[in-house]
Amino acid sequence: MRGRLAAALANKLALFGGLITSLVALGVLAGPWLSPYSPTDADFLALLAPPSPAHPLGTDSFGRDVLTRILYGARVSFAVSVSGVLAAALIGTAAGLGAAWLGGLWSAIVMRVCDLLFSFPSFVLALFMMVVLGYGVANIAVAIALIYIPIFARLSRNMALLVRDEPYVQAAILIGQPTRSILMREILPNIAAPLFVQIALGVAFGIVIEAGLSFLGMGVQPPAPSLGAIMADGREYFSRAPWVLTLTGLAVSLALLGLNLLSDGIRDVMDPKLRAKL
Amino acid sequence: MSAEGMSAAAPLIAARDLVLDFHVKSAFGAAHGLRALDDVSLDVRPGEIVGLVGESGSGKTTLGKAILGAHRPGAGRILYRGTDIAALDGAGRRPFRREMQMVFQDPLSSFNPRFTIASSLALPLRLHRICPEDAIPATVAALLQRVGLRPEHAARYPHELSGGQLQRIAIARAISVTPSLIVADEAVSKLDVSVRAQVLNLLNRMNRETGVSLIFITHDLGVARFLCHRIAVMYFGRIVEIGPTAEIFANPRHPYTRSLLDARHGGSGHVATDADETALSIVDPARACNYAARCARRAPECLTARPRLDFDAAGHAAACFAPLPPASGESVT
Amino acid sequence: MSAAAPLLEVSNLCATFAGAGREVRAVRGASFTIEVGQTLGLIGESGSGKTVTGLAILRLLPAHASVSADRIAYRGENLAAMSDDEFRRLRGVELGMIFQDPAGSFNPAKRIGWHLREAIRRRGGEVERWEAEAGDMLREVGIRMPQRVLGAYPHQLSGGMLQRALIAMVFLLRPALIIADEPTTNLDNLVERQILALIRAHQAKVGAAILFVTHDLGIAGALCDRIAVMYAGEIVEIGPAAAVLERPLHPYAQGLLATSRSLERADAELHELPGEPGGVPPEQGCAFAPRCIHVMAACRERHPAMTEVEPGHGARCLLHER
Amino acid sequence: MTHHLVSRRLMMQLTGGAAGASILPFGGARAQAQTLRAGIAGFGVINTLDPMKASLIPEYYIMYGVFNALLKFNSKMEIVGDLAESYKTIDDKTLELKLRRGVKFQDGGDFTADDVKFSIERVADEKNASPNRSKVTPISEVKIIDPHTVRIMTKDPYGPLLNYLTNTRTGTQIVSRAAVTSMGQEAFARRPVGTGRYMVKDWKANEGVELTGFAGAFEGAPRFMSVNCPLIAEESSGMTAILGNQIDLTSTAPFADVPTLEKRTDIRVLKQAGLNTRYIALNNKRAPFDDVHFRRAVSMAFDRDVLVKAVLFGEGVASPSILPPAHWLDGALAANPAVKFDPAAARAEFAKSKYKAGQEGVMLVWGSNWWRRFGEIFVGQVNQVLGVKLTIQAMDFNAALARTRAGDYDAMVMGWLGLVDPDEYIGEMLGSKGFRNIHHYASEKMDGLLARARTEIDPKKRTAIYREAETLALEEMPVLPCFTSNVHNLIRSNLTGFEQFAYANFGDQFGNMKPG
Amino acid sequence: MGAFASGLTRTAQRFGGVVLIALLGAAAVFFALRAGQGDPALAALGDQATPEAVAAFRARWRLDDPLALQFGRWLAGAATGDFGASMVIASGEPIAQLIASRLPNTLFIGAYALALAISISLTAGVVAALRHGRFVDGAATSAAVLGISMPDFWLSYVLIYALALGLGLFPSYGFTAPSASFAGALYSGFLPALAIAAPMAAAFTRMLRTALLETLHRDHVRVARSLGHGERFVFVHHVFRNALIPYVTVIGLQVRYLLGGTVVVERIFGVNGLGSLMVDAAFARDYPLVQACALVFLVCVLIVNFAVDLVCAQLDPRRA
Repeated sequence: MRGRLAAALANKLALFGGLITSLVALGVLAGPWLSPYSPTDADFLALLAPPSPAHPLGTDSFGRDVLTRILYGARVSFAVSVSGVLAAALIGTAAGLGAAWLGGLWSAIVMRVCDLLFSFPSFVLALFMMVVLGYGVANIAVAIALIYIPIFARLSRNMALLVRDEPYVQAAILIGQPTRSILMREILPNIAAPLFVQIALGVAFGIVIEAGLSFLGMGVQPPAPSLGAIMADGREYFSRAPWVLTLTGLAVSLALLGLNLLSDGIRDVMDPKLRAKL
Repeated sequence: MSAEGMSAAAPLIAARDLVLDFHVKSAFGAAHGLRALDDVSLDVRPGEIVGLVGESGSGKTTLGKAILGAHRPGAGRILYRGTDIAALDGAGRRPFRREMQMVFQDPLSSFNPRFTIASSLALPLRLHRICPEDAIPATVAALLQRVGLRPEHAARYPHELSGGQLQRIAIARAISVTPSLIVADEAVSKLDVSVRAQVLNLLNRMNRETGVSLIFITHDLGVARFLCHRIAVMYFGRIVEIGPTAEIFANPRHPYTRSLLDARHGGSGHVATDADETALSIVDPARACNYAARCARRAPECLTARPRLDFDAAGHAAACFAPLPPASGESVT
Repeated sequence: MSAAAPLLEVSNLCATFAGAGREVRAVRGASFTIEVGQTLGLIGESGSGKTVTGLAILRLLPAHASVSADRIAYRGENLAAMSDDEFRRLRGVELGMIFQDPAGSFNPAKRIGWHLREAIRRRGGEVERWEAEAGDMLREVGIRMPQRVLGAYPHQLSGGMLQRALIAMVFLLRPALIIADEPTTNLDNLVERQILALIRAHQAKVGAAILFVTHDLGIAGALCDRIAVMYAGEIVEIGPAAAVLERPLHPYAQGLLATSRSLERADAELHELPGEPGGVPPEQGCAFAPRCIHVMAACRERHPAMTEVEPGHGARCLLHER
Repeated sequence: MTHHLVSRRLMMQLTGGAAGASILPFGGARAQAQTLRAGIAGFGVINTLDPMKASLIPEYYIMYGVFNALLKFNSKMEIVGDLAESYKTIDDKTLELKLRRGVKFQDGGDFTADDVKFSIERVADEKNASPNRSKVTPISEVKIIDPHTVRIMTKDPYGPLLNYLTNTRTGTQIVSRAAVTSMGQEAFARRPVGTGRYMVKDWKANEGVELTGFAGAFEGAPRFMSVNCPLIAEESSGMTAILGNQIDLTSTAPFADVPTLEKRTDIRVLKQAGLNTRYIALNNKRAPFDDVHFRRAVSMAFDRDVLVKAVLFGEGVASPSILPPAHWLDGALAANPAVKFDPAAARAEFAKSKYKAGQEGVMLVWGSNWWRRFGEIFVGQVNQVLGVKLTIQAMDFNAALARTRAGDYDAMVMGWLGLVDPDEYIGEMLGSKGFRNIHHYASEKMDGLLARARTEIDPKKRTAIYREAETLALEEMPVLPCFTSNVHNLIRSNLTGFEQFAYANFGDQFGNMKPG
Repeated sequence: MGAFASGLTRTAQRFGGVVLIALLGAAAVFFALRAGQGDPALAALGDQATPEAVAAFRARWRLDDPLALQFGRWLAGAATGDFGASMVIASGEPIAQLIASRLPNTLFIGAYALALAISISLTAGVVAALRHGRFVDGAATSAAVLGISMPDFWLSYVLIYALALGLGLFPSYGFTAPSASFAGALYSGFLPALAIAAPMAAAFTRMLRTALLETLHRDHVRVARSLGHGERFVFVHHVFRNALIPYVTVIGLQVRYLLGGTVVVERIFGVNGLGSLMVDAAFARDYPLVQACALVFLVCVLIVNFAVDLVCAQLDPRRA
């Protein structure tokens, strides 16, 4: 009885997460067509205007429509986070699979590098990379990638080591399937689910990293909007225009909520046997 | 087919003096090497079914996998039709891959859960160019029919089929590339009693119809007796007795074989336990009978020398200094 | 508690699992009794409900399972009427269970000795003397160096050793009824025989009754007084072991025995039972009908009742219904 | 295992009830009712506490209280004596100052004329590379007449001299020769010894400074014997801190919040028109700002009132020239069309330049949020009006400044706060050798005017010369003057005694503050 | 005996791994910064930089030596706790001194946050698992998801405006060093610690709940029940004890997020810790200081993870 309730609840939550993520994704993709305003053109007659029918989420300190800024800012934040995490997923998974498959020295090198990257506090690594590479959108993506590479490498290596001993992979080897085909066809699809979970979580955390850096002023540079930059600006004017920080913060939370629930959903539908082993 | 007739043919596979060590963590100390195969030799002739029998950890699966190239032996040769393939891996192995296939214990995990049966069956056909691309669906359907399944099973995913069905498909996959040897590793031990017979009959039929050799790994002597022409009994990395099936059953020589046979009949044997070995002081385990610790017939030389496998005229050999007298009168049920 | 009451009486036991959107009826109306000191074999394939039956009696099924029965009585006392807490007091000391997977049966973070000591404590034994008592029991189950086993963590021991230790743990509680759920399935033949011998010896010594769950006809024949054959959650045949194995009534039991016999005889072709086990049993009619070589039209419509064909030996098959 | 949260009440008991008032960003141990908590908001670092070396306003905020100069401004912004009791002009090139007697340095040493000589000469010493060196280079000699009389002699008449001897951002604050010599310059910069009412007790580079009252100060022992000056990088955090009663006084206030803060009763907002200038620095040597027509076009292409409104939220005035309004001794400069927002004129002027629509350029911004806004709004307007493509690039102030000195920049937001003499503004910014001339602007005509202004003593005549210089600057437009902002302090209402000056003073007032 | 000795060896091995990573980290940090953009001299001087001044600066910091030599010198210094001197922020001040004054604050906030996260998650996770599928479980699970969805800096402002400025319960800015007043540190550090802890607590809660539920269904739990052990006994010895293993492991994995979280939160709350120091250093391009901060942070994570490893080995004999 209880179990059923929990299952239904979990399903509903995952569904809800998918719904929110779709909504956020729609906003991110269709942002430019959803709003009549420009994200960067200032309107000095409407500085820090409270929410109104014309500006549902009010205006910021440049008189720009906050909703429009959020829609465009989310594009930037998502683009940075998604590209960073996808790059990490590609590089990390390739390195991890290589480590699992080749073993030996290669595995030792990959794992030590991962240990190293993994031992930096995540935001410290991001901050450090900003000093090394300079501020800017692309460099944030690099920092996010560096934070996530060890996660993907470790995950894919450990999973691949588990899957490698599965009879169907042994069968593929014995049947003479080439290594690349074994990795791509036999192993990758069967470790994909946790990788997808990690991508969803990574995108969520990447947004936090981007926002944090932009918040400090080391991330996306004005007038380009990003969720962190909008919040940083909103924080300056919080006492006078609390809606900028609050509503943008809520938008960030909504996006993260969606991604987190979605990753839960992916986790739930993934092979429970595999999950038990992890 | 008699054993004598078999011995005349050149072996398909001849394993010679294989040694293979694993590095494992032991119960009470640091890691050490475990000798999984200790100087093992085995011939398999074309069309022959050889049973590898023994307890878990005896090395029977390791031997099967070493022959297939899944483990690389530390020493020794594996001759496939006279070519030593023991040291080959990767590209060097590939030409021999098609010749040797495996059927695993767990039917469900033998198939990639992401692909349909059709897709899993088509892959080896495509890989080894067994048939033209457009003939693949028909070939898959034919394969399924051959193992007693319907063509529509091809569209299913592994988890939608039962263990018996999957094991039959695994056999179909193995024979699809017309190999000369199939290693079946405990291929029926996870199956329900009622379908076990289906799979055993199928293996038997495939052997008869295609002439494929089988190495049949099992801990179940009854199953081995039904299927195998010859049986090799393994104990802790060594073959302790080998011979034609009927001989082994009628005339076990090695005390270990005898206790295995006894166990089938509900006798409990003597209660020997895992911890026994420590009670004995064996100076050099490599130069002692590895069954000595548990052996009721232990003689002093068992602790200092290693018994050899000496074949008699019937092709029957037991590695024992004090073998059981022949034809002890034990009835074979 | 009347003297005449059987040790365990189970009537119309049903167990249902709530799955994702559908219900799985794992046990469908199982009824049997076990007398003091007697061994009942519960035979069936995987998924036939035999393990669930054992767990249901001990109230060990997970929360999403619902169990119902007309009556479950231990020594004449209705177990169904007991609260969870009252029932818990019976577990272990009256109704014990030996599980299939010895490796998973021990807490991996605790030493074997801890488990045995807690078992002694649970029974109310002298905890101060636990080491001596546990050592004696381990010796009894064939472990020659108990001290080493007591100090070991589960992952440091082999399956056979663990199963012995598990059995020792159950024995330490001295239950009157032991539910043994395929206790030897994962073990090698020799060890299997030794373990069965241990169980038998213990039974002879203390007079415990055993509900022995297995898929192996040979073991059931050697060990059991009575045998119940399960198929798709139902007991399809029940009777004295010799009768069931020599004169099986139900076509399923007949098929199993034929297969087993043809293997024993090393026939050129083994006797096969057609079809596949498992699957969802049909809403009406006999669950075995799709695989039955004697199937009749009525089999697909009418659910057969348990019919006693000879004293104490009955089957659930229309062939035997009159 | 489980960690129990301590209840708030217990926490209050533990911290002795003073907890609410004692949370200081550093060194909170000495937090008592006697401690004044004066947050320096909007700045994250202090590099030195040696006046000779100082260049950042937060450094001066502290030094105003640690040191005295020879002169200072009174509340009417008149120059009066500080360490000098009185001063008189002997001739055009000689100033005589009578020094206060009985003044003690914080290390107990006596203040004498020798310290004056030492303090000024070390600023002038080329080896010391003082940012304020140019202020004292016209001085030919500091002559000690007696221990309490000095004469400052200049090569030529030197107009700004009096201003440059005040306790403002001049670097001429008086240090103890004995202390500097015995401690060495580096140690002195960390634990300076002055005559002011506060001594530096502890300084952590980017945390803040702890001051302790100097009982022997000639101005008298301060009421608050202990002052904590945390550095609060964000102006908004400074506001949060004073609202949450974690500090008592701030050096600035966020412009946007001034109206809200003025409505509160627990906080008082002190504000007035500031002595400062905010402008866009242009690289006159590099495209596109090497073209005077383009510079003029840009100047007319943005609305300074919009900047005042959107950057300062009204807390300031648009500035038609480089000098802050407070320096216009004879009334405001006549409105010059070159600094008036006029899109049509801007485009017409643009047409005369060698650049076309789509021209690119990079604007460096730095510092706290409002500087960025400044750049953003400017760029946005100019791009809109001229159809050019200016972009923003943010960086650290030091990095930006390094690029301007290397000539590797197009434009940058810039400004100077707390300067008191026109020479500090226009002379340093537009003189070809001026230390604030990062614009690579060199005009003989301008240099001539500036040199004349420097040697002019008569204030009226000086003003006239600067007027001329400013008109020339509006003609050639080497920089784009933008606005002057108000200066603000926030102070908790239970404190009094802080008198605010237009040049943004701070530490000099701690000694006057008291509860009530 | 033998097990003890081998346990010791393994501890030594693990420690060797820690040292190796620390060395790799030092090299990575050093060379990455030098390979990156910016001349430390120009970045540091800026204001009055004449070529002579730059040359003097380079000579003072020995920036013209071969890179490998500079690295060796730095590493040898770092090993003895001497990180050289800050170039920009506090020119000439030994970095070790700066770090020594800042690190305790960061470690305090970090440990405080960890303690908060652990106490919250232990309570919530256990309650949720015990009341699996009931309202409390749903509430705890939902709160956990919401908690993960609150980035720390955003939560910081919510806490400042709600608890500090709104209700006046806690200070809105500033931090009393634990060395000055431990109680004051607990009080003034509460909001920053909570801002860091909340997302952590959420993640820990979810982990613990999952681990508990998974452990609840393990065979040995059922075996323990079959022996008639009481529910409390079963939960404490069979479920909780074993669920602690993945729980502690996850804590080890999250430490890097936790310490990373101090950077932004310290800045918002005006905590003078290592995080805010590093931000200042980053803004000012004070290379030696950035370098040292990054390395110290790295070593902190390594040490915590080493400790977690040892705890895990204690909890899980299979890993010993």
